[in-house]
Amino acid sequence: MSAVFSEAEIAEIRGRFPILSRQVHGKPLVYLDNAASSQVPSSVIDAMSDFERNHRANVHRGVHKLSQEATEVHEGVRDRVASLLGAACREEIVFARGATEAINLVACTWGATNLRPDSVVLVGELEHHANLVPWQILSSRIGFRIEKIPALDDASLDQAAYRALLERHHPALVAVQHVSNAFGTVHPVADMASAAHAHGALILVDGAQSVPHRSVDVRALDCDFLAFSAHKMHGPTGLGVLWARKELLDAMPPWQGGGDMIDKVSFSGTTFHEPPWRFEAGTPHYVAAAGLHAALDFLEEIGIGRVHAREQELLAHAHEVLGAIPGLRILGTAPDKEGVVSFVLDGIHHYDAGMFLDQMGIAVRTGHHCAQPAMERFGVTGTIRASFSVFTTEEEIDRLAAGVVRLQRVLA
Amino acid sequence: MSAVFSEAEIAEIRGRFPILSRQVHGKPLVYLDNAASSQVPSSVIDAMSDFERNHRANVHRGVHKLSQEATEVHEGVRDRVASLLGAACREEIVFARGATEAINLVACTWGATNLRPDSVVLVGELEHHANLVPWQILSSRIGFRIEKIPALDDASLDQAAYRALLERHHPALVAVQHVSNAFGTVHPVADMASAAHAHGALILVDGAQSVPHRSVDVRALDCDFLAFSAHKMHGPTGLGVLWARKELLDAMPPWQGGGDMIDKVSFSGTTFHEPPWRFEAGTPHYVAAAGLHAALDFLEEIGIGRVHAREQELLAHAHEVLGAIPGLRILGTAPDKEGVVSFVLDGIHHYDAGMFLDQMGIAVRTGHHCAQPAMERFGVTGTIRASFSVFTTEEEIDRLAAGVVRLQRVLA
Amino acid sequence: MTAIDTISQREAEVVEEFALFDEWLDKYEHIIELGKSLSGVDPEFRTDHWKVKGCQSQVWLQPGTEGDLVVFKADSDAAITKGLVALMVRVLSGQPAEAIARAPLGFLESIGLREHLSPTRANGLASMVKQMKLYAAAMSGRGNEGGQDG
Amino acid sequence: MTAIDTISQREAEVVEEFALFDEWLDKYEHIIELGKSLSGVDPEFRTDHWKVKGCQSQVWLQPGTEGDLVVFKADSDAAITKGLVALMVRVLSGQPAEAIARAPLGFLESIGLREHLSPTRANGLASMVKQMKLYAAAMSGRGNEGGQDG
Ligand SMILES: Cc1ncc(COP(=O)(O)O)c(C=O)c1O
Ligand SMILES: Cc1ncc(COP(=O)(O)O)c(C=O)c1O
Repeated sequence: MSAVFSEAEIAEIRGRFPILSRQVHGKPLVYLDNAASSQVPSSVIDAMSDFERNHRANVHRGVHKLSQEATEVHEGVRDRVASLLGAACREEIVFARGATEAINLVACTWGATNLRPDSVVLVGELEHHANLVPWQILSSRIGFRIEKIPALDDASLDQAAYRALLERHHPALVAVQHVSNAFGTVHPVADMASAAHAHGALILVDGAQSVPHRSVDVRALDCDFLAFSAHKMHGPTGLGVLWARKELLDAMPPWQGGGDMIDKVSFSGTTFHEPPWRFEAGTPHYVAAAGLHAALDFLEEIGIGRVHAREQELLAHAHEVLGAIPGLRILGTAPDKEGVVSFVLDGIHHYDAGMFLDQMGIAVRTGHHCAQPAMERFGVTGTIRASFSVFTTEEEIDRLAAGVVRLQRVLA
Repeated sequence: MSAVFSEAEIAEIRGRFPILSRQVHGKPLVYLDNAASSQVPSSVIDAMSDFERNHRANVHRGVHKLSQEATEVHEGVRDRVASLLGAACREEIVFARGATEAINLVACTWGATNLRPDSVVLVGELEHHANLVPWQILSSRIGFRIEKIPALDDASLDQAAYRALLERHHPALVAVQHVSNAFGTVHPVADMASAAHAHGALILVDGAQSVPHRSVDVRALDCDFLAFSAHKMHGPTGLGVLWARKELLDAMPPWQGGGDMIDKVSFSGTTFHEPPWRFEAGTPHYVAAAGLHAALDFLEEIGIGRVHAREQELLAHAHEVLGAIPGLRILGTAPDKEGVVSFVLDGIHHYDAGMFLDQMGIAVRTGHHCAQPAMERFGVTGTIRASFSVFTTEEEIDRLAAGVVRLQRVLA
Repeated sequence: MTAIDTISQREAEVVEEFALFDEWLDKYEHIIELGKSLSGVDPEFRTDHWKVKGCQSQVWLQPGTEGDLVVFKADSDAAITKGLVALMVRVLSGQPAEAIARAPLGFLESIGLREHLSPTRANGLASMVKQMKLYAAAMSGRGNEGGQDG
Repeated sequence: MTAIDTISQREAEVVEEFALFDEWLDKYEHIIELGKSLSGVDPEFRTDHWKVKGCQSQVWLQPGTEGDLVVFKADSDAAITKGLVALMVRVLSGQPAEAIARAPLGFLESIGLREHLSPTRANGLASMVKQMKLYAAAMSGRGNEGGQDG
């Protein structure tokens, strides 16, 4: 059925994910909430357990063997992330708690030093709250203006309006998602980046929903900042990445203070370490490094290109079967999408739908998906969202469709 | 030998920690770096693996079963931490990346709104950088003064000087550690808190080295803020706790923006969630919650009182055998200490000592222990630090002592 | 003075009623039916101020008194939530304030809906019950002063 | 023009010398001995400016030239680090800039000290080697202009 994988390959991939053998309410789990948190293959779980069992120790400056080993795992994954993203050097990779913290870091360092009361920041209308609220909080301190890049009816961003906003405001920064978590739209961030640069703006790309699903090269995008979370790419929770151009990081003041981010500390004055460590205060979540190594192994072995291609097949199938259901309306119909289908049902609250699907063993996300302005744009309080993974099957999507039809009978 | 545990009990406890069967450079590991990161019993590793295998899903607002289960684990551990600390309610517990982030949170929220250019913050001379640098960074923005609470020669804090500082400066805040990570000193924080309050100051207690080793009750201490890290108490990395009095949290503005910390978001204005969620932006490290549950089970089963009593035995033994070595000087000789022994060797660099001990399979920490002002106070660039756990044995301490004597022969 | 039918009598009634259903689908259909019979809140209560926090679906709660008794009206935009809300109103409305404040509400457990009372549940039933008990406590504190705008 | 003894010849010499030791203790004792023979840096180079970053022990590095060759002096406050530093100086000092910049330095692997070259190592030997190569590259860029203050 798939042109990317054989049945046997799909079965083999599914076999790596222990959670897929779970039953929920007596039915086999259909996990379609991958955009919220992806699942982990055994190799990732085992890598972290093995690390805890054999190598656990606090990293950096420890002379003893365990600390050396842990440091090598931790700093080693920085190299791998750097090459995954096509970064110029490993020092461009800053670890944070997640995409959210990564974006807050940019706001509180680059933003706090470069934005002025008369600055303008352009923010996409579909952004996850993680890429809007940090700018609002900073704006309440500094006083700059936030202008919205409006979305069109297909949940793409209005590129003409974007260019007009650049012309009119000469913004200092454009903060935009690569892929919409609410609707799946892939935005043309490379084009948006060159337009931003042509108008003297920097561009921050929220890659939380792109890096796990397609090859993302920061040089090809030519962006300035990129953020994402490991837990959405078959990796550990509590770990995220900020990539930023070296020149920018070098000029950014520290944010959080503590261990590891300093050079010399005294009561009379403190100097700070080089990037990226300047931005990594405190004991890092070093066990996660072992997990991220294994997650990257998994993605490399499967191939991110094949992950993407497979998810495109699933997306097409989902649009077909869900799109055929009367009373179901898909939000997000732009041509370029990742594996996310968001929909509403006539006369049925998304919460009720989610509850019913759950009883059928089908895990979807319902509600505003941390993108309330995007919901408002489409005049809804929330949607029902199915989001796919490389292990998702057409049968699972069919079960979702059948579940929707069944719940419509009861609820509509 | 121990009055707290039988030999069999000690063996049984050690058997729970897989890493203790590791060999390092062909010798059985002697892990004496517990203050940097503690080790984890199998139950903690298994709890997290099991969670990943069976319950992993993003928490909060998810309608489906996995998300419900994950949320119950995650929010459930908040209840347990609240009762561990004697908090007034679960809403007083804020999760952060670690003690470091917890302290930075206080600086960037309470500090940023309550400190003025003419304010004074008292900071202990022995603080970990995590409890000094955040105040320095904030001070560079606001301009308040940081005054040092000086340490005495036994690495206790000068209580007379502290009271004089309170009198003279009427500080807004006292930031002080409960237990020194560099020297093990237990500071009289309950007394210091009542003195602080009598002078109108709030007090933040860095509990990173106390909560894992003794019973800490925030009401008994009568402090205002308390921070600690899970990875130092047999728990997961990447998770820390801020406890703060409800009234304080209620009045604190948000810090990081993103998912989960909001009430309503729109481009025209955003309102925020109640504490503690207001301070927990982004997907939390929810897998860690499963690990922290298991770590608390472990500590409850052994009993924190017995952990403390056992570590006191080890401390006494270490002072005895190390104190008897010519050319070895213990720094930190206050009567009330936790299980930490820091020392310097005449004519021998701590780095060389650490390297030699590592070759003998003995893991100690060497260097400044993220407490450079404390090192400066004692005129050293660093020390050799052995820190104990409930699983440490007298034999291991004897191996350390023998190793020191041996390395002195080569290096002195 | 006690109500003719106590909270626990009402709970027992609900438990008996739900005993008919083996299947989750039947149970939820029944819950949804119950919701349809809910009278809803008066228009001036359908505002943010009277909304219960922490629900993915919206819930409005209108407290009031009738003589010595506390009465509730409620509404929700989601069918299942509305049914659950109707159940709570049916059991608690028209009872003395002290009884409401003290009610253990074990019936949700008996009919297999205990999970809905979890504070982590996205429907926020737990928040609603807490809110109902707070209103009841406030009313009992005020004795017989009555008044609709608690 | 090539040096009489090349870097790889010097490396081979070191490897041969260390082949004598089976025991880590003997090896480290030898390293410490080597450190004792290090002449140290001139007083004006024993400052923060000439310190190599990223070491738990302190390392000072003094670059210079003699004719076409790059020469190094170095020092450390820790005995093992000083020995390692002495090894590096012995192999690299007095060699042409291009040769230093290109040297693969495989000998540390052969004598079982490769781990010390890891950038995560607290002694910062990796930083020192990087610094030596940077100086060499800078000197070769300047051709024969010479000068002590790199
Ligand atoms: C006394 C003290 N405070 C704060 C910290 C910082 O903890 P973390 O690095 O886990 O954030 C430590 C850890 O070394 C510590 O010992
Ligand atoms: C587009 C987008 N941005 C940012 C985030 C925030 O990621 P995290 O919650 O892992 O910090 C998410 C996660 O939901 C997302 O989908």
